[in-house]
Amino acid sequence: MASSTKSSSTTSRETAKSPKNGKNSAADLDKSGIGAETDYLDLFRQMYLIRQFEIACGENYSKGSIRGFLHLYIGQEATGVGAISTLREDDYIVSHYRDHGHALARGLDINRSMAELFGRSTGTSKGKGGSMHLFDVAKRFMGGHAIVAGQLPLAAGLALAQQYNKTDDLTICFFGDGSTNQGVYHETLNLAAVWKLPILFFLENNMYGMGSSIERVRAGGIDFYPGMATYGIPAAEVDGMDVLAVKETTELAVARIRNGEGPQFIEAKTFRFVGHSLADGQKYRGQEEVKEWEERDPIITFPTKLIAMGLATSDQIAEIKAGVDLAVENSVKFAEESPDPDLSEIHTDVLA
Amino acid sequence: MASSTKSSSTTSRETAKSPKNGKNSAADLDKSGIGAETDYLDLFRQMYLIRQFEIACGENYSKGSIRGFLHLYIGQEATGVGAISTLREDDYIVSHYRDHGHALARGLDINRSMAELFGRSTGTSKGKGGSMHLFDVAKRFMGGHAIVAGQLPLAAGLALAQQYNKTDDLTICFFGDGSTNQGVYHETLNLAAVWKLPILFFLENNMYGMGSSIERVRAGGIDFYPGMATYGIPAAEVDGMDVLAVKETTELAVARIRNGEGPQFIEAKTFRFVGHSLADGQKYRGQEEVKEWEERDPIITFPTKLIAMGLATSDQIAEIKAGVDLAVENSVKFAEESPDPDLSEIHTDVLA
Amino acid sequence: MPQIVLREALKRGLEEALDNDPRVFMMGEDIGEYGGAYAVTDGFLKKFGPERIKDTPISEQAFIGAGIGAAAAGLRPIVELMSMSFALVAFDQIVNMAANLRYMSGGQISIPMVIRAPTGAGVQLGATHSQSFETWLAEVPGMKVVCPSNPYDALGLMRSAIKDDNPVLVAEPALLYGAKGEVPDEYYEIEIGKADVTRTGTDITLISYGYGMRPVNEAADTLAGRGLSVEVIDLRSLSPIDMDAVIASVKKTNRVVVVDTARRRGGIMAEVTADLQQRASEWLDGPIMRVGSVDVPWPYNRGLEREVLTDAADVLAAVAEGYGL
Amino acid sequence: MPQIVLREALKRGLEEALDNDPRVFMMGEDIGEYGGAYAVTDGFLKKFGPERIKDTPISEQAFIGAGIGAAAAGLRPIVELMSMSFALVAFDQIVNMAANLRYMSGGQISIPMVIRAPTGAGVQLGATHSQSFETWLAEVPGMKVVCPSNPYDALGLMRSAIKDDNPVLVAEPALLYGAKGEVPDEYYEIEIGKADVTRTGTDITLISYGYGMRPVNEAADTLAGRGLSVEVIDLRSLSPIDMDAVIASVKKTNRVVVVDTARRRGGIMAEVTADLQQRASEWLDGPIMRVGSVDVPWPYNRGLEREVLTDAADVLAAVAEGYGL
Ligand SMILES: Cc1ncc(C[n+]2csc(CCOP(=O)(O)OP(=O)(O)O)c2C)c(N)n1
Ligand SMILES: Cc1ncc(C[n+]2csc(CCOP(=O)(O)OP(=O)(O)O)c2C)c(N)n1
Ligand SMILES: [Mg+2]
Ligand SMILES: [Mg+2]
Repeated sequence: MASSTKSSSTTSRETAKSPKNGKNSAADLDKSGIGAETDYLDLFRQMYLIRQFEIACGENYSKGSIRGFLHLYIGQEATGVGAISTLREDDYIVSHYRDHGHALARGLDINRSMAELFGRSTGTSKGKGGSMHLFDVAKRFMGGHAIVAGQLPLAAGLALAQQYNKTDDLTICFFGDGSTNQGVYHETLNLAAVWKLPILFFLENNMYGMGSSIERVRAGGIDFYPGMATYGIPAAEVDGMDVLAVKETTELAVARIRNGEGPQFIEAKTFRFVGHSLADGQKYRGQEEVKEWEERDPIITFPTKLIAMGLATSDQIAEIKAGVDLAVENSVKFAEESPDPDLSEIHTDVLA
Repeated sequence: MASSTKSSSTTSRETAKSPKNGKNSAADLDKSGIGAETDYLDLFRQMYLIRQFEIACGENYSKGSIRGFLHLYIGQEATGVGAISTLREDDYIVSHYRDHGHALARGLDINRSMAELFGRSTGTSKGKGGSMHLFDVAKRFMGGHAIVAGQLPLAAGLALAQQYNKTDDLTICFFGDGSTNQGVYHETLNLAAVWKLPILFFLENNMYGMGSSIERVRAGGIDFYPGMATYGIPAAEVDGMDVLAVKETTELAVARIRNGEGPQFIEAKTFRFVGHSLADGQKYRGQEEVKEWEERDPIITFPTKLIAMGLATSDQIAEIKAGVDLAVENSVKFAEESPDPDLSEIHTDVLA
Repeated sequence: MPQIVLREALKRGLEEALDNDPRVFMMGEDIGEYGGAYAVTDGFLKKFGPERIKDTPISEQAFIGAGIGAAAAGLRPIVELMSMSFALVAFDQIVNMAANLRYMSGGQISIPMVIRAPTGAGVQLGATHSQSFETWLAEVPGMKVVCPSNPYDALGLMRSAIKDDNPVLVAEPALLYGAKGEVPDEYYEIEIGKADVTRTGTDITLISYGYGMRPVNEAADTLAGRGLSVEVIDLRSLSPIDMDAVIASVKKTNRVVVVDTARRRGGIMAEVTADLQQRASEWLDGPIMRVGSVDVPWPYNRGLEREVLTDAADVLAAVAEGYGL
Repeated sequence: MPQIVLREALKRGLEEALDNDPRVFMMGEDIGEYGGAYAVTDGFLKKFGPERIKDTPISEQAFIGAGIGAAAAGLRPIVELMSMSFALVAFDQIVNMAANLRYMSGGQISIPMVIRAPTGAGVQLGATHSQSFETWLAEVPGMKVVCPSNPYDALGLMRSAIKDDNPVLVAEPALLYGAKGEVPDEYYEIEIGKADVTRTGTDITLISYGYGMRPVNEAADTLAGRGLSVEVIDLRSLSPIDMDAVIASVKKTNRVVVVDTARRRGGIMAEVTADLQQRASEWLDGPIMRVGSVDVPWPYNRGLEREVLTDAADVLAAVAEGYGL
């Protein structure tokens, strides 16, 4: 199967084993070994679920039912869904404050996720964490972290435990372009490389860190993957709007890690269609740029492609949508109807 | 004039404008424009001064006259002397805890420097700073900093002020190979590059950070300068045992900075002949390695070369040595005879 | 007098300094094109240009440290931290460089820098984003810390902070950016280290600062309604602390409750309490009652957060428990 | 009982854990090939191999954070900081990850990790290297902090710290690594959160911990020589603090001096004082006297440093000033 993965100057040529034409050609979807096992409809379902969930979140933030900071994943669905679809049960996932998409892609209960955003006792963190701090340890979803780049060492430590225990499990760690300007990012890359940890560093480069475009805050241009040569970490770039490309590129990196080859790095070029958080007026960028990216919206392009390819019917798509719409509606209902945590909960969970 | 500067894959080919044969050929010392202005004997005098000063420090540490942590610069003299010889009065110098060499090369008073190590009121910091915290703001020597890599942002800020004031002054910041594993190092490189600050990042790569050889704590090998491409910072490597090579490479970088070309990076390969500090038993490395480097000891090789070249006589060298020996002896006497600070000094210098 | 909100007061102080002193410039994340996370610097980039309003990468260590360096070189940087919670990643620069440099250099270096940051809990940002590290930094010798509770003080303290030759941390209570208050057009400053007795009385002294003045003032009203004569002190400055004002008040009232909306344990009110009982024990009619938020990480849920956060009821309960009033 | 030095006691506790629990491993700068900056881990690399004795790069944020991650995954890491002063560069990881994670996740995560670090002034390392940040970290909910003053406690506390399912900071007074004391061969533990009444008396209570026990014991001897009956309490644990033991003592003696060799301002003794006077004011015959090192950055010069550092004379002066004894 072809992928839209571009090659990094260092190693991605090896990572992306069969680059054909730089575009995900629909024609060979069904011919590829990996593609053949892919549950295309489920990938769509997940992306659509995230989109609808996020839209519902936005609405309920406006209503005041969700509070604090709310960072939506709208536009980036293909990235998280493609990447997480390659993982096994025992792999760890670590995310940042823009975490709903990763959580849902990992299969966190939609009701309990929504309830967490509402701060309910039925929430994944019993209402103590909120939007930026989703956790589900049973699913090995290790947060939701709100200090930029602060989650990277945690991920390295989880991977260290996997290595120490001599498993072939791995940890995937998501972070944004802006996080690369935190020193701890560099410390962690080096540590992981020195110790050959089974970790996949997954950069979601959405071109902005809050109101700052990459060009304004980074000296090295908008590509991050070439710099991984400094750490000896194999790195690849991928089109983050193309769920199948993301999936394939991630599969290759994951295989290398399980094979004991140490940390890998993937940079997905993606875009958030909305503001950094719900408080963002987006004065710092023009709507043309947003429009351009919206034309590649995976929620629209992917089902269109599937239908064109004969891999799905519009009825199937409509059915999925209806199911998801209902689930999201129900999750809001569930959250609304769930009780707030008892005040005694203030004192629990401080110490083990 | 030829230099032993190797080229970095990225930009040092431009930085080192006339690489000839990779060895500093004595034959053309006198023909080069820069070389012609060089006060060779003074370079030797400075290196020898540092060496003798450091030996005296070690002795007085054993005696208990100097306390705390003492990090000697023995072996690295050519680096600091060569680099600092290129600077102007208004340029800032920022060092780390291995700072005596940089301080003396900058012309700090030897008596007051020794007195600081003795903790005397006549010391450069009135005895409050000690070995790791030498300062002489009149000489624009801005410390002496004991938290690994903590001094880099300070240097960037000094350079920022120079830029803000529209001068063509610059700041040179020294640091060790181990410091590159602190996140703040990367943050500062990027900040300096984004803002095109007039700063020279000067890495003294002595192959070890305390007891850790580079190979054990860094993924990317023993060369750091190639990684500067990530930040778009021109970088060069130089033989840190060769004072003239260091001088020339630094001159070129300094010229670029004054020309408004933004930050530059130099990596000098050097070696400390002694332990990390006076508490170090050096169990982590073999004496053969030390011996090998000692054969390139600039205190021995440089005067030999000068004499062979006819640029100095052995009488001149002997005279310099005698003068320095006396000065160092006197500095110890000065320190010994200086009073301790008055106890009331405890409360001064806390706030402005 | 004209009424403005605290955000505007801060803005006026900053703008004035930028207008009048070419050595003053600002740095911070998204203070320029974005206009500031809390809009304090909105419009500054346009007015003062990118050389003086510097958007930074998300590199708190580097840009706070760069502020220190620029200050050491004679400029007067004002650095914005997007949240006091993010001070943690730059603690080494603040403590070991900003605060220690002068002493270590035997007085050769001054760091005339302002670090400003929104602080405090109360808007459901959860454990990582609601912390009040000004209480730690107020313990560090070599720097000053102020925290205004109203627009008048915000402007007066900001002016003094910018003029000060030391590093000054200005902790801006995030919940108060929209709080209104009178601010005269005439120039004034507020001396750092001077508390404000905002209400005089003889029965009991309530002491707080910053957002804590809200529950304190509310409690004072209630107590006054019960016929008590309440004295209220706004510390305004956490380092140095105006213990003279505190002691003078206690000599009058003999009863005191100290109130913090940061966590109760440790912090600046433990210091005030410990110092006060040592220096004025003979003037005290009972224990100094210390009120603060519950000693747990900040929860997200609104009800839990409100319960954790100090409120007027907590102050009144302490008054009752300590003095039976 | 056999006498060993504190360094050996710590070493025994660590070695034992490495011997008995395969989930235990160590990380830190130069703990392996170099043998540890203070030689606590000397010989470990050879015995346990590089998978369990991990030399790290100079990346405190990354390796403390990695310890947190490994602990979250069920291992029991022991992480060495070469100096408590370097904790500053990793404060965000310690506070926001180690301490906050459990709460934010609604109790899903445990972090059974030990962070150990030499702490304190007294060997002329100057302002950057002599600080005692355990006093700040002892204020953070979600973690524990202990600080031994002798080999017996060092071993007993280390055992408990390693067995604890929470992040525990072990502050090791650098000046005491060579201090001797009796340590039995039989296994024992010391419960975290229990103070030790090391000397019983009825006239006055002296309270300290860690290196502070030196001046306290010296002062107690002097006072006893004057015929006073002195009670001495070693807190041993800074979080939680055993206030019950403190209050019980004060009920007997009615006089108390709290002593810290860290700086006086703020810190853990301000907390003890504030809490104690509130909970036991009726038992106190005078103010709680608080002794601590002078509130300035640590100077290098030996005489200055000694003058800044709390000593027995300071304790005696406080006893005299507060109680005329
Ligand atoms: C240490 C720290 N500094 C600043 C912030 C405030 N902040 C939150 S998100 C963000 C932008 C991060 O951008 P990026 O990493 O690109 O992620 P994205 O939001 O684009 O997904 C900033 C500055 C923070 N949370 N932590
Ligand atoms: C943040 C921090 N971590 C650890 C230390 C302890 N330490 C002091 S020097 C040093 C080694 C630094 O090596 P390098 O940067 O290569 O400089 P060199 O000593 O070789 O000149 C270490 C680990 C410190 N001072 N600061
Ligand atoms: Mg981004
Ligand atoms: Mg080195």
